[in-house]
Amino acid sequence: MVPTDTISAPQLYLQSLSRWSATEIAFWLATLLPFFLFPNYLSLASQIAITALFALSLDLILGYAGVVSLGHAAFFGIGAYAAGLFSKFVWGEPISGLLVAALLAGLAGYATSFIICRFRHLTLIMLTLGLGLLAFEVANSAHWLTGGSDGLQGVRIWPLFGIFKFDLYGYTAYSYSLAVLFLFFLGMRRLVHSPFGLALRGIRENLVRMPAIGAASRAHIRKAYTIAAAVAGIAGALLTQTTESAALESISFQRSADVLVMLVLGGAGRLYGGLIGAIIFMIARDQFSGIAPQYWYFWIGILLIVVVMLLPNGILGGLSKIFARWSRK
Amino acid sequence: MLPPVFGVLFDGIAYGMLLFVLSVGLSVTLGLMNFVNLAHCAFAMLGGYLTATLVNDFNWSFFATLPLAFIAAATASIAFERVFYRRLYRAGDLDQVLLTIGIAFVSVAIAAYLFGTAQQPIQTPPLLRGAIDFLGLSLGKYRLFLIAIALVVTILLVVGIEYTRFGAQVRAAVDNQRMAGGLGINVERTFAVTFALGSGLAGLGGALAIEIVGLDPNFSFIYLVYVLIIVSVGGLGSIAGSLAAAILIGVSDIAGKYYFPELGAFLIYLVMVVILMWRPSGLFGRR
Amino acid sequence: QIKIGVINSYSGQFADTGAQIDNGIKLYMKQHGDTVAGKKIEIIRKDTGGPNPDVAKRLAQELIVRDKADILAGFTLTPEALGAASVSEEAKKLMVVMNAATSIVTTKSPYIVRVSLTLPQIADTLATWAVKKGGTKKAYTMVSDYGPGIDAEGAFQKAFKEAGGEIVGSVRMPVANPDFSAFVQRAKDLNPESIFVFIPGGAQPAALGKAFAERGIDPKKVKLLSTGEPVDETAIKSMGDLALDRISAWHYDFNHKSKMNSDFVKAFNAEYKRNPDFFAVGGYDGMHLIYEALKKTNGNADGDALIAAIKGMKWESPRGVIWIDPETRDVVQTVYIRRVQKVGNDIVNVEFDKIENVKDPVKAAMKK
Amino acid sequence: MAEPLLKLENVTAGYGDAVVLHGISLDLPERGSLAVLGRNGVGKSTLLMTIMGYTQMRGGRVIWRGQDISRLAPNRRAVNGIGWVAQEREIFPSLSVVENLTVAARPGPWDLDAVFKLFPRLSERRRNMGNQLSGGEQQMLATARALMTNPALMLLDEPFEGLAPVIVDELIAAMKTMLLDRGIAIILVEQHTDIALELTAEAIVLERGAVAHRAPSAQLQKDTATLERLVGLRVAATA
Amino acid sequence: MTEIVLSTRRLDKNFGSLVVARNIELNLPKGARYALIGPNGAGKTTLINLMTGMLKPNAGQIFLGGEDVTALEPQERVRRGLARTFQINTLFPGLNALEAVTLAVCERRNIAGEFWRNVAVHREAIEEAHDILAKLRLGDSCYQITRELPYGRQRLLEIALALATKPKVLLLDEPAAGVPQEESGEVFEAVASLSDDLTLLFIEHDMHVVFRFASHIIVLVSGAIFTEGSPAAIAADPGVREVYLGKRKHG
Ligand SMILES: Nc1ncnc2c1ncn2[C@@H]1O[C@H](COP(=O)(O)OP(=O)(O)OP(=O)(O)O)[C@@H](O)[C@H]1O
Ligand SMILES: Nc1ncnc2c1ncn2[C@@H]1O[C@H](COP(=O)(O)OP(=O)(O)OP(=O)(O)O)[C@@H](O)[C@H]1O
Ligand SMILES: [Mg+2]
Ligand SMILES: [Mg+2]
Repeated sequence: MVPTDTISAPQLYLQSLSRWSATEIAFWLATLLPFFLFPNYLSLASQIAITALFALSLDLILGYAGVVSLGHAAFFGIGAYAAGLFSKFVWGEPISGLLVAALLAGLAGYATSFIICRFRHLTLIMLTLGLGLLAFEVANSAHWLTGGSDGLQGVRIWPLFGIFKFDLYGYTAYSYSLAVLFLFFLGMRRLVHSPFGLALRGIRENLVRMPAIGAASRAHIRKAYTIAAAVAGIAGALLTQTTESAALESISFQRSADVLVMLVLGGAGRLYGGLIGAIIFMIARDQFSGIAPQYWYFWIGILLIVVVMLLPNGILGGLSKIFARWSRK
Repeated sequence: MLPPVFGVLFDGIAYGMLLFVLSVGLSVTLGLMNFVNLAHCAFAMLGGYLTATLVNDFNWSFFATLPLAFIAAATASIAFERVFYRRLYRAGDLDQVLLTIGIAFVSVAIAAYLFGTAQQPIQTPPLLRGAIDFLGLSLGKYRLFLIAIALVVTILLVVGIEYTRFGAQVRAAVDNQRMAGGLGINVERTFAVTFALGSGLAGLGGALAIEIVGLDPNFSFIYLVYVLIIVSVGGLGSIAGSLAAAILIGVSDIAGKYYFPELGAFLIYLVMVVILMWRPSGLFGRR
Repeated sequence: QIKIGVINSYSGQFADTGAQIDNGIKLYMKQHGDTVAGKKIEIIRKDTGGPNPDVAKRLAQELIVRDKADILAGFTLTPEALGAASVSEEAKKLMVVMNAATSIVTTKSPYIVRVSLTLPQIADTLATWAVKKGGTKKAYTMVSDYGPGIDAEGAFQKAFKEAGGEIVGSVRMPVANPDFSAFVQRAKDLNPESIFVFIPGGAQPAALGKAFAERGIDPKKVKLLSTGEPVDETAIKSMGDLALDRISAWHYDFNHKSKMNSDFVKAFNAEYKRNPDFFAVGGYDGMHLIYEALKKTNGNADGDALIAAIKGMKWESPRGVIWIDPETRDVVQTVYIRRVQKVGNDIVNVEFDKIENVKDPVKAAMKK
Repeated sequence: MAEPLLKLENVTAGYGDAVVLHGISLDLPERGSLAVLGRNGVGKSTLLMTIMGYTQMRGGRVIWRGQDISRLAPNRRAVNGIGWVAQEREIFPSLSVVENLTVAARPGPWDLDAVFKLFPRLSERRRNMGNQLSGGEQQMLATARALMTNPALMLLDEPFEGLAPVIVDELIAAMKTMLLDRGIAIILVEQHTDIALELTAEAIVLERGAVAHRAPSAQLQKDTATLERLVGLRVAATA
Repeated sequence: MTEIVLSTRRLDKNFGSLVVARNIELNLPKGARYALIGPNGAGKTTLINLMTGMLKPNAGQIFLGGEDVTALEPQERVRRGLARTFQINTLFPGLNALEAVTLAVCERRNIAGEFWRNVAVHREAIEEAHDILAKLRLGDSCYQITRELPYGRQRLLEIALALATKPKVLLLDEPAAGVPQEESGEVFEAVASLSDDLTLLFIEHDMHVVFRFASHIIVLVSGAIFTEGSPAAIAADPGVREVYLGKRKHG
């Protein structure tokens, strides 16, 4: 317990919430292991990193602001196509491609945020789902631009910084994705412990009370939604750049649903929830489908069921509860 | 001769009824019980496979399999309710999502293992095949059959749930389990019964749907979106709302495809988005 | 030892296609042993879960980098093939497309060879046949609104007009579309002589067929033309009599009359308790191609050597004689015109005309 | 001596790992009445919830008419005759007033007519949904709803909170009849010591989850020193 | 006469056929201590909802410091100095008291949109929040998660949240319900002592509290103002006795 007799105790307390723990540092060091231990798995690792970034962006709105979205892939897809088209029609330099993708996805997020911020619960879920599906249909019917269901052709990405080619082994892809992920994770971590992060939690906990303390919750939600959309766009762009392909699937309901499942599996409302969820889900899928390509979802299903039954609130939520109980004893 | 608009209307309503039979069970579990049961279509699939197997391999009459589809799905759901669902009534929606998606995944794999990945065609009885001619419109017999079933189900449910003490107990238990228990309502039993009812209806819907949408292991997921649309547009907790939503969505979808085919794929989603923005709690929603 | 990495949709909406390709592969290996030119053949299966080029690309990379695969194969869907194409090019590995039917696929890497079909091959042939021999000059087209559908629509309309026919209208239908009554009604309103249909296999063909019947479109009066999927085995089974008299152009049906095919069907049935379809035959022929090429190169799995070996290769497949066009590395085959008929108690597709040595018309046109 | 209606033997209970009640023992005779007093957070509500079965029992037993009900599910306890009015009212928002009342009603002298007579205001608002009621109306509804189950024992957690003084008067009168004529026992948690002691025969004062004092109500009413010490109330000054 | 900080003009509101506000004219002078009493369901809470913008009136206007705020969103009114508490706890169950009040302070200081800095750097805001909590004797439970606070503490947190917006006018909806009488006195004193300029309007059914703290009492019956006056006048009014106070001795 924090001592309460000195004046700065509350400040200290709040500060202590955002201190880096040893586990966290160990986690990030562990993300470097694939380079040494599993060099054959780097492309998988890079797709995990990308998915983790995507899940992180969903966590911002879902875990923190309580805005459940089943259409988040729309922004992922916008980012993916933006990066692809940019490389096709402007140039293939990756970093600028990321920025363009972030900008476009952010704009789309900003535009839709005006709708999103007015609804809650099932209505909100269904609206995001509807908007996501509409985005999918738009991309499908804009065949001339997107290549429709065959995917976008002609994506060519230049070497990163003009030096590092995106190689078959995925060295560049993983280094690049991991670096971007880490950067945005740092940003997210900041945000979560900022006054804005507190406001988002307030919105999640009780939307009705927010106006009564003078909070413009809709503006907060819009802001969070826009940020989340931009980050999702970056994740999409990373996928396009590291695989030199962009397809309708990047915008699909399935992707929205998958990322939601991963986030919830890891533990929504926790910084590492999305990351852990993406890692476990994708590795499990890779391993299970390696064993039985036709029945891997049986095992994934079992995994989900077991996690919910044993560790409610996701893996991290469940673990932290167990840990709290254990440490109290 | 009636002008084509009546044909469109009829087709739309009939299509709506298909959506309705598929979703009415969810309207019970999600709408009344507030349980986000994304495995809904897995129970529907169970009913579907039962019917397909009995009809194809054992030469049962299609009609005779329908009650069985209901009973089988209801029974299975009671087992699931005991083992899994019950522990999550109080948990957040997200945990429910995770569990039920997990169950849906498993159901897909099991169906693929048992029945293979191919489509399961069934031959409906001659009584339901073809169309009858009515003032120049050809009305599909199977569609008429669907409409009839949907109406019967709606009436039974509305009377049985919305206007009885049982219905009120379900809603009370959903609103506040602790208090409901504290007043002596057997929350567990109430939920189990409701759940079985919802899943049974799903099973029935699955059996009825094969004729129109076919059946393969992926059934658990393919129609989930439609089903969610109907329930949310209708308004949580309202069976009549689901019926209205199904008709509305069905008619606007068919009319849209007939008059503006370019908008075909968009329309159903557009209608949903517009309705939900206009009435956030759905057509007949009370919450 | 030679490793073949098979990339397919084994799960999700297209799971059945993956399963059938796989059955074809397994049957071939069962019949011909798992050793060729002294090398043991090992199959590594990977699931894309659907039309995901990014996943397909990663799987291809992993197959080559991690599993040291020598040959890539499978590819139900065009996006999968397109995703993996660049990997095959970069790694110089033979890539055998066992289904993906969009024309351009083989142009994406010099190491790609296709043994299945191209959609234009079918649609173009059918259109020309319909005008010249089928006795219809006015057609309406109905296709699913996605890549292959648009391809099929384009090929059919072009060839139909070139042959002197007229397209009276067309509609593209959403890919996920449980109810066709509105689209059928539209077609009926125009009263066309014939209707061309392309929709993917699965649940839709039967639904569409029933919608035709309900709207009172009689295949005896209005010719219902299509590729093979809308009249595939399950669709016909579920439609029953309603399917009678529908006409289709396709490269394979389990009812094809030949000794080779009846043996194949019998063996397939014994093994998998179902009939083979064009996916299965794609897998089967793909394996044949790989086996024969390896025999020629004497077990050398180098991409360039294999590609040289397959060019112009010709063999008898259950669907008849097929060969690989050395210029395009695409399949050249016979397209059969079939009609749904009652044979005994069964309702099946019966071949009544055929056009031999059909090449992919799109690439042929590009060359001109 | 006759079997007590309710008996708590050395009950220790709490939420999860947090133990709130420590070794509480009490008994309540048939038709008895007990006031539970104490400052904020001493565990008064927790005591009622423990009797209902909503907390984790760590030790001790709850005995109802001679039977150990420590492991009985809450709804069984309710059916056996314990009625509960929760502190936060917990009205069912998606049920109308009438549905709220009838949803768990059991036959007995308290029926719709009787509770509407007690709270005419509810009868005027009978078609409103639970969440469309004023705070006081919800309080009335919570009490009325528990009455409709016709319990043998009512657990009342601050039932007067938010009620207009006139209604408080009526409710007090009703409770007196309840106790005297209808033979319903009550356990009353109340901040208003004077009302609580006026209504009940016996009183306990809780302090940090344990019984700090026990006395007949009438006696405690006069014992201002103890009240001031344990409840912190300057009774003389304010009354 | 002192300055009027909050007033309503001919305010009307009805739910269907039920009239809950009928032509309400209310004037709160600066620094006033007004009590609003009336039978259950008279429309007191509704009146607060109207004034704070949580409900839209059918007719009439609301003025805050001379400005017509009828069309303003609730949070805008809060920012102009009109705060309230809720009769039925409306808190942030998953935040602890310190976080909740800090959030309110940050909102007031316009720093709640800041996402690039840690909250902990805003020392003044945090200390202000902690001071408010300490004044309401919530100092030691301020790290406890709201959900697990006993009801009485939660009532206090209601007030703390309202205070954190530094209101000019504070509308309290039964703040003392569930708080022991003696403590409720302290609460009122704490609130009142914050500033002489703070204008208070409180709804309360506990007549001890009302008569002890109110300088002026408004009686609302069936959505209309029944009468108003000094505590003594109200206590003696037979009409008020009949509809509201009853026979018991009060004050
Ligand atoms: N859900 C909960 N989880 C953990 N602790 C809780 C929970 N609810 C209450 N407590 C703790 O239990 C203790 C007793 O609370 P309780 O609500 O029984 O007090 P009370 O005497 O009824 O107070 P009040 O007069 O404010 O209603 C408090 O310390 C409180 O923090
Ligand atoms: N949304 C609503 N729809 C219909 N009637 C409502 C709604 N909200 C409140 N009411 C009714 O309006 C009336 C006034 O309610 P209000 O909450 O203002 O009363 P109050 O004076 O605060 O009473 P109390 O002292 O019990 O808190 C009540 O009779 C209530 O039933
Ligand atoms: Mg309490
Ligand atoms: Mg009120």
